[in-house]
Amino acid sequence: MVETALFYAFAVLTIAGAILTVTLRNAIHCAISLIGSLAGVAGLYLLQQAEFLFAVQIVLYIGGIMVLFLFVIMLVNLDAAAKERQYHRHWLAAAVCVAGTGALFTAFLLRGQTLVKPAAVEQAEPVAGNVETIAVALFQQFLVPFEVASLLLLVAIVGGVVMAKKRI
Amino acid sequence: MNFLDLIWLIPIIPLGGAAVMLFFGRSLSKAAISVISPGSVFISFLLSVGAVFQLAGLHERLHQVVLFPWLPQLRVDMGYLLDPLSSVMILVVTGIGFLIHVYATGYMAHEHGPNHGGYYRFFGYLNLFVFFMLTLVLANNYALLFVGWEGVGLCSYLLIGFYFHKKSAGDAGKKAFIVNRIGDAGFILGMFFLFQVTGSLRFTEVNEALRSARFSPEAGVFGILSLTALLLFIGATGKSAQIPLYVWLPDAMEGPTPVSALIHAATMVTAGVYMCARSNALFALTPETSHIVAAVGAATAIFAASIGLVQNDIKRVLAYSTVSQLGYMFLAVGVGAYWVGVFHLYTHAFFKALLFLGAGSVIHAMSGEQDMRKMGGLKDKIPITFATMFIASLAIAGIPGLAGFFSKDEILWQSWSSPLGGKMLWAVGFCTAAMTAFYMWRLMFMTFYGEGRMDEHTKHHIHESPKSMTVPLMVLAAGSVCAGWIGMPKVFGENGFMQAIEHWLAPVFETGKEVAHAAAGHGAAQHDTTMEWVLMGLSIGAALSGIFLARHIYLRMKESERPTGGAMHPVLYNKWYVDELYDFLFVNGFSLGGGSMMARFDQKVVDGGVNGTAWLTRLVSTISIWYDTWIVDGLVNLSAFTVRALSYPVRFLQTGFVQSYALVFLAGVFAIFGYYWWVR
Amino acid sequence: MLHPITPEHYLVLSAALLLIGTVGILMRRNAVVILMSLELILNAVNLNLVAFGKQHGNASGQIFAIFIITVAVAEAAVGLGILIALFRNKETVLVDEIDLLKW
Amino acid sequence: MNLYYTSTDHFVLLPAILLALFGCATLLFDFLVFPDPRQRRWLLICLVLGEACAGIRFWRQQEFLNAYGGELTAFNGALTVDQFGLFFQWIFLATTLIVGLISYKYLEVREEHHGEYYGLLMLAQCGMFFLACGTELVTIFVGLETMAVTFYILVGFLRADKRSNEAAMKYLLLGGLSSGFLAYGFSVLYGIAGSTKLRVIAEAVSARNAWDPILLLAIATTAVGLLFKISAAPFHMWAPDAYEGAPTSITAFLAVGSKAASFALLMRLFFGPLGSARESWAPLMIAASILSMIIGNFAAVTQTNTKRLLAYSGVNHAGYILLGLIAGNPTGLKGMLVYLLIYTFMNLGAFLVLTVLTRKGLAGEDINDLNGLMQRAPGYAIWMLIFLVSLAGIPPTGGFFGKYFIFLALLETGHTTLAIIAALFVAVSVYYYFRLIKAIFIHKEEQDTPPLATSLGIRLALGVTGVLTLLIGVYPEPFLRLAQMSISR
Amino acid sequence: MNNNLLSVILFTPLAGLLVLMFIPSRQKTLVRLWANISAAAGLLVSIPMIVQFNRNAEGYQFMERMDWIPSLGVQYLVGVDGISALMVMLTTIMGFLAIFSSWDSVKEREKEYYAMFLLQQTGMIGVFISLDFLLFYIFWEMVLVPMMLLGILTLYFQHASQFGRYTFEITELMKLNLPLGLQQWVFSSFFLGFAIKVPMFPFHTWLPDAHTEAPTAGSVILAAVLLKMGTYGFIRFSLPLLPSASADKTIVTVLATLSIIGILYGALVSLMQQDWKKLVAYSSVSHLGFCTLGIFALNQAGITGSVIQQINHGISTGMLFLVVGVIYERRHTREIKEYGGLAHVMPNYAIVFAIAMLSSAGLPLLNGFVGEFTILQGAFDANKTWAAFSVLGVIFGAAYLLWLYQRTMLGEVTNEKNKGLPDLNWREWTVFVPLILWAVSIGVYPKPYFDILEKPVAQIVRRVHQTPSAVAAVPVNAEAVTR
Repeated sequence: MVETALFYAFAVLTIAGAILTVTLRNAIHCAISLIGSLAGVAGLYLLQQAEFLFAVQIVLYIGGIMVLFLFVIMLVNLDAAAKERQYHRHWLAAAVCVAGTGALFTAFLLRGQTLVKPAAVEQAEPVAGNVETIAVALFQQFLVPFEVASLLLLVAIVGGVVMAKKRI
Repeated sequence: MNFLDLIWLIPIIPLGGAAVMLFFGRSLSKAAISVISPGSVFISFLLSVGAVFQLAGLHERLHQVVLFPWLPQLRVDMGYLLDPLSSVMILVVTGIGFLIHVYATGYMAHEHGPNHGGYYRFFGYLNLFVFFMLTLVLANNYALLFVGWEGVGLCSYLLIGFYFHKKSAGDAGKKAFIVNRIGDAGFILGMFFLFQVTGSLRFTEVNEALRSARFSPEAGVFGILSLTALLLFIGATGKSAQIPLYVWLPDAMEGPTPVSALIHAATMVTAGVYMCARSNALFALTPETSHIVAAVGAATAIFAASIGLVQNDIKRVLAYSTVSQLGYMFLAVGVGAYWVGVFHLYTHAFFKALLFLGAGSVIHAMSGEQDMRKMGGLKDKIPITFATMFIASLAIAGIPGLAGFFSKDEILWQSWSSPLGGKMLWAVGFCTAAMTAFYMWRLMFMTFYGEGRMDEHTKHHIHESPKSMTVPLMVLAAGSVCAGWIGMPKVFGENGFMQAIEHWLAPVFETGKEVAHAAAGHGAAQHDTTMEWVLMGLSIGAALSGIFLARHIYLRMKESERPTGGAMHPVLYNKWYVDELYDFLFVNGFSLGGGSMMARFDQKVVDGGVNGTAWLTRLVSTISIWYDTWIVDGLVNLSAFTVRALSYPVRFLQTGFVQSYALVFLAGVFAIFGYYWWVR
Repeated sequence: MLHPITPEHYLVLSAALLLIGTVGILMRRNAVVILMSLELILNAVNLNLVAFGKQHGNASGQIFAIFIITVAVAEAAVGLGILIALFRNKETVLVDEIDLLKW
Repeated sequence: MNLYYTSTDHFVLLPAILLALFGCATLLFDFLVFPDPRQRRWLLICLVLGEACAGIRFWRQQEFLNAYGGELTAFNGALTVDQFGLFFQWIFLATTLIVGLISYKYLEVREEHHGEYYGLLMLAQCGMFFLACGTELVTIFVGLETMAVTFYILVGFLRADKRSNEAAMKYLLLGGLSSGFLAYGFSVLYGIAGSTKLRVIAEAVSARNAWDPILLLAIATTAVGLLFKISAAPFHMWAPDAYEGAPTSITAFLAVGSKAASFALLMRLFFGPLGSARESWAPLMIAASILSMIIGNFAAVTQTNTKRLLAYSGVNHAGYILLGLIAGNPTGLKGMLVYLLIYTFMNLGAFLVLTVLTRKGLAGEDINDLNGLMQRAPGYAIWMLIFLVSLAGIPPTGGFFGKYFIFLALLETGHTTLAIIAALFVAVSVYYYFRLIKAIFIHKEEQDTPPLATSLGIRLALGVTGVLTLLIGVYPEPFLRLAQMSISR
Repeated sequence: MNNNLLSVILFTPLAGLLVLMFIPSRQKTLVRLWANISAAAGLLVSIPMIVQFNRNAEGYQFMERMDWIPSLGVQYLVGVDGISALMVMLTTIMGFLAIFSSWDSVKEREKEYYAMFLLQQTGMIGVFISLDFLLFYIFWEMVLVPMMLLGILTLYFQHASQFGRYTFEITELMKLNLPLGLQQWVFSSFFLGFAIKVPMFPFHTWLPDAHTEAPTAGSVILAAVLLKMGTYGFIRFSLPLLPSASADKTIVTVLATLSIIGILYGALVSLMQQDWKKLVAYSSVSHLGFCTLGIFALNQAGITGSVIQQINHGISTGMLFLVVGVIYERRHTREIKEYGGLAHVMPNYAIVFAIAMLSSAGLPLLNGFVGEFTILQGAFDANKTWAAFSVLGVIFGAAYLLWLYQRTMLGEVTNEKNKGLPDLNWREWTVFVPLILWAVSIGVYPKPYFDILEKPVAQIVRRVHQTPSAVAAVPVNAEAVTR
């Protein structure tokens, strides 16, 4: 029961945050709404016993990425942009298209009952010792992507520097 | 020396002469040219004479020499055939050809300019012509005949356009070639039909086949044989200047006079007659076509004669006269009297060549003037020319004893009496005879009698032509007198000499005769001696009255008193407005109907100056151009346009706004889900 | 209303998040907000992964999610870098004013 | 489960390690060892050395596979080295090397020559390595993103150029969107199978109906992500803009390397795990292929920018290569490989000539900039002719055999209509390639322009691409055998 | 030598090209000289082929066989029969003359020019001798219609499904017994390729443009040889491989009609041209209409005539283009109205032009007549209406050429610039004389050509007229297969 209630709470937080993110005029407000949304997602991780992921979400996303965003927002002067029209001219077409796609998308999801065997819900054991499990998987089974991810981050760093610095 | 086996040399030697002239002529002296060129023809003449004598000694008067196979698909060889018909032709071609060559050495001697104004070129062409003409008459099959046929057309083109700096000369040459080509198209098709019907194009085999029982005469029906014969005849009308393809011949007078004499009087234009005589078996089998031939011949004869009545250009008179005489020959062929046609061809060669050469001599004396209205009184100044022309005029007018009389009279008689003939044909021929006498003597009186109407300068220069010109005239005059004696009417008595030509040619027309008999189903034409005498008398009367009428009008009457011919005069003078009719039909009618855009093209076409016969050409080419501009290019442009048009939607999408791209992206996603949802 | 939460709930929520992110990308003119919308999309994927992972009872889902977060970080960093470079040259962050390249 | 780093793991991963090491080394050397701009050629040499080392290791792998056959699986199935993967590794290797060679002069001219460039090239290749050899979703995705992020940077590498910025921005935003969809697809695939290993997924997928909604969801989102990467319509919109804005050498890399890598992944997924659901995705591919041919061809016709034109032609080629996937038989697979191989060389060659045209103060990207090339540099003109003719698919150049197999496969599998459509579009494509040829050979140069920006490296690269383009056309046997070998498991 | 005679012929120009590559482009004379030598060598090595050709044998001769792309079943398989032997000779002779004639006229970038020329020479010989369909297609280089490829592949598969072996070998493919519908589709796919190449109406629009762009030698070789690839394709591939479709009434009617339209249309449009070279180009359309008409008469006369006419067209149109080239070199304009009265200034030139023109117009005793006449005979046998219409083409042919001749050669010299133009020089003579001799020799004694063509054409005709069930493989002459 509590779980259900919490789910809806986090879900509402997530969705509301997301909607505000794409609708608010001021970019800083958007960022703050995004933080709310991400926090909602983090809560949902927690609900599913993904504690490690919860931590990553909070630390990395909310702590890292959002700071990056805020920095950029400060760096590039967005005041002018805030006074402008906020939506692209074809917003109506886009909305229709998105709504259509979304409807179909959801319909497919709900039709895909075969995916979720009712029994599976009960059988699903909470992943014991979440952090250990994650660690073992990450450094054994997912060693290669882990290493590659380091390359990815290296590239991102280099890229960020190359792009943002005035003179290399 | 076996001349018979050397007949292939007869055409080759003038070809050699032509090659020498055309390729090395520039470095040769005039004298050398004057020897080589006529000399080569003379050698041919000697060879011909030898061959003909040997031929006479053969039992079956036919000799073939096959050099090598030529067009295997049509089973056609480079093969030559000498028989009585071709023997007459080669003698005429080489004999008269030689005389005209000699004459030309004098006539063309005054050509100036670089390389003697193309003196060598002239003789080169002339020799080339002789080669092709001999190929034509010596060929043993239709295809090789066609080689000569086309070749003489080419030489005619080249020689008509000899003075190529004159635009009119070039135009005339082109007109001649193209009109001839139209006839040739008929001839080609005719040949294919013939090949299909008889399986061969060799004369002997064709005759053999036609004689066989496979073919029945097509009297009263117009069958495949008739079509074949008609197509061949269309070829003949082109070459021999018959209605409706005669228009080129008068224009062809742009060429030098010896050319007119040789090609457009004596030899080439008679090729059609020769060909029809050659195909006598075919024509004999197809009375329907023969009727057409006779009708066309008669119509041409009187039509051209009527035009000749009023022309003022001396050569034009002779040109129309030629057309008219050719009409006679076809009349003879059409009524089935093939030998008479050939006979007239042969006599006509003498007197018409003589007339042209005489006219040339006159023009020569007049420093190039051709308008008879500016002549007169030349009788004493150029006596030899006058005398010889006098004889020729008598001959063509049909005064008894001279060559023309015998052949023309025989034609008239045959057209009266032949089973294929008729009174109407005779009547037309009769009128023509009178008109012939009239216009010829009009020419004589205007040219040689009365007072000189030329200007002083010209008058001062009038002189008799050199020997090289007068001697051929005299030889031809002798011919004009005597040539007819070998073909006297039977009523004059029958013996081997008096009807020599008929007997000589008889084997050739044997086949035609046979099948004609089979066709008519009864004996030869009735031979009413009295009637023949009467008709002969009538025609002599007509000739004489024609002469005297001319004398009355053109010698006795003052210029102002002369009858103008009333309404008819302009009609005749303008040649029945045929050229204008062609122009009207082909040029004006077309442009009026065509609207403004068409008219613009038409302007180009008219400027182009292709003459009347190119009507169809113009129409279709205008359409073609139009098609090319609007449809074909249009299609190309259209496809380019389509490609471009199709690229606009792409441009519409690729607006440069990243969110538009995202929208397209999402639309793609939507389409995929939509497909999965609705289509499946 | 209080029936148990099944993976479908997560899936639908994820789909909603995905759509909202897409809406952001499609409609917002401000590039920074668009980049934020990208984060939303990736979060939607993560929700999916975690839900599936829980259902299958293995850690792969969560691990995948971690890598997705990494990717999101990298994309955001590079994206913001490019944004700064762009802003330096064009003085705008409104994407529909960026249309030098078209057709 | 194997807990140790085994020798097989090492053998398999070593080329990638070398590439990454040399990449990082280049980044370091850039400011530690060779800070002087004039020493940058050492960085290029570093790249060449790295490629050489990686090449030796690939060759070892190749020898091993040739000798023992089969495949090498490492890291518990995360990586698999097989003939198919190696085929692509060779393509990536050649591409990176050639791009490196042609970049040097170009970057000098554009005054954006930085050592990071070469490092990034190698890191991108490293990402491609995992794309072609990865057999596990996470590895694949991270590899893909490594490549993609590198490309975002490289596309925007001309930082002072607004168009480069813009291209990078657009590419990033759209790329992010497509990555999101791809990741979503992967997540659903994971949901279906409960594992990220392709082998397991293959079993799970084949156990399901091809029209299972959740499978359709996975297929659709995955396909969208991949079609975007190979720039097939209607997900191609980024390509013209990114190609135009990017540095020309990077355009070449993008057009060849990125596309080949994405195709490698596409083939791995759609011939592999998703192969059993062919009937449900084939219509998508057919539609995408036809649309690509339509849009690619017709849009290319009106282009005046050569790079843009080649971008659309790339869309068109993607459509052709997809036809092989649609045919789906071994011939089709072989056709795709042959096509990609040839496409690599001819397209690199064409872009190479474009980089040469870029000179100080002259972008060299307009069709008119090709005018009179024949007079100025007949060598380049004739090679360009060969590349264009090859792109158009006319024998005796390599491009012909690419199309040849595609047509063959389509006819074999009874897709006659598609074959006819494709053949007709070849005719259209000839139109715009010949526009370029016309400019080169017929049009006259307008005024005096600075000399071409050539260098030894460029000439070398030109020789390699040109000769291979011709060779594959004239004597394709060894290459066909290579492709044949690559598809035989 | 004998065993790989055809390869020698094929690769001699290529070898010349390779050497040419190493001659620096500054050595212009050397470049020219070498190109001439290579072309001459190409001509020389092709002579033994025609001398040793056994005209009594059926099937292909001098065959060579080698695996080329074994995995596709593609072979290097070359061989000639009468038709191709003549075409090869046409190529080598015209190629040599064209190169020779460029000595003075090409003055810039000689090396590239000659290199391309030699390369093209190889390609063209390849087209004519290759017996492997894919090989043929590859030599077909410039054909932009991949539709053909689809047709070829269809045959390839059909063969595989009927005989279980993948091959492109023509003699093998001939064994196929295809249903009419399939044949029709393959035929259409070939048709596009060949018809554009010929070019048949309405695909002819590229030709005049191409000619006006090309230099003289290019035009010569384009007219003389390249265009023949299309007609050759019809004879070599469409007819024997797809006999039922080729004999199909609709197809034949359509093609013959297009040919006739081409004949008349080309002639009429020529009539209106203001550009000398364009006029000649359009006349090509007309002549090639004859060639295709002959082919689709589908009888011995028609096809033989067509091949002979192809050679004739090569000679006479080649000459006409050379004639244009001569004057273009002197005056640098092709506007007809710029000229007039040239016969005064350049009498020899006028004679040469006259011969070229007459040969093109089909004057008897010159080459054009033999071909046209035989084609007309074939057309007549097939359908009298066709013959009637195409005979009109003969008339028009005379018209436009004579008019051209009149406008350029005859009349007074109206344009000052034309006064004092030099007449033909020895090099030009050297180009024209062999052509003229060739033209005359064909016109006077065409029998060797008919002989050499008799067997192969008969074979094709037999095949086309056989009922589909009786279609049998055409045997390859065992002796002629050297490997």
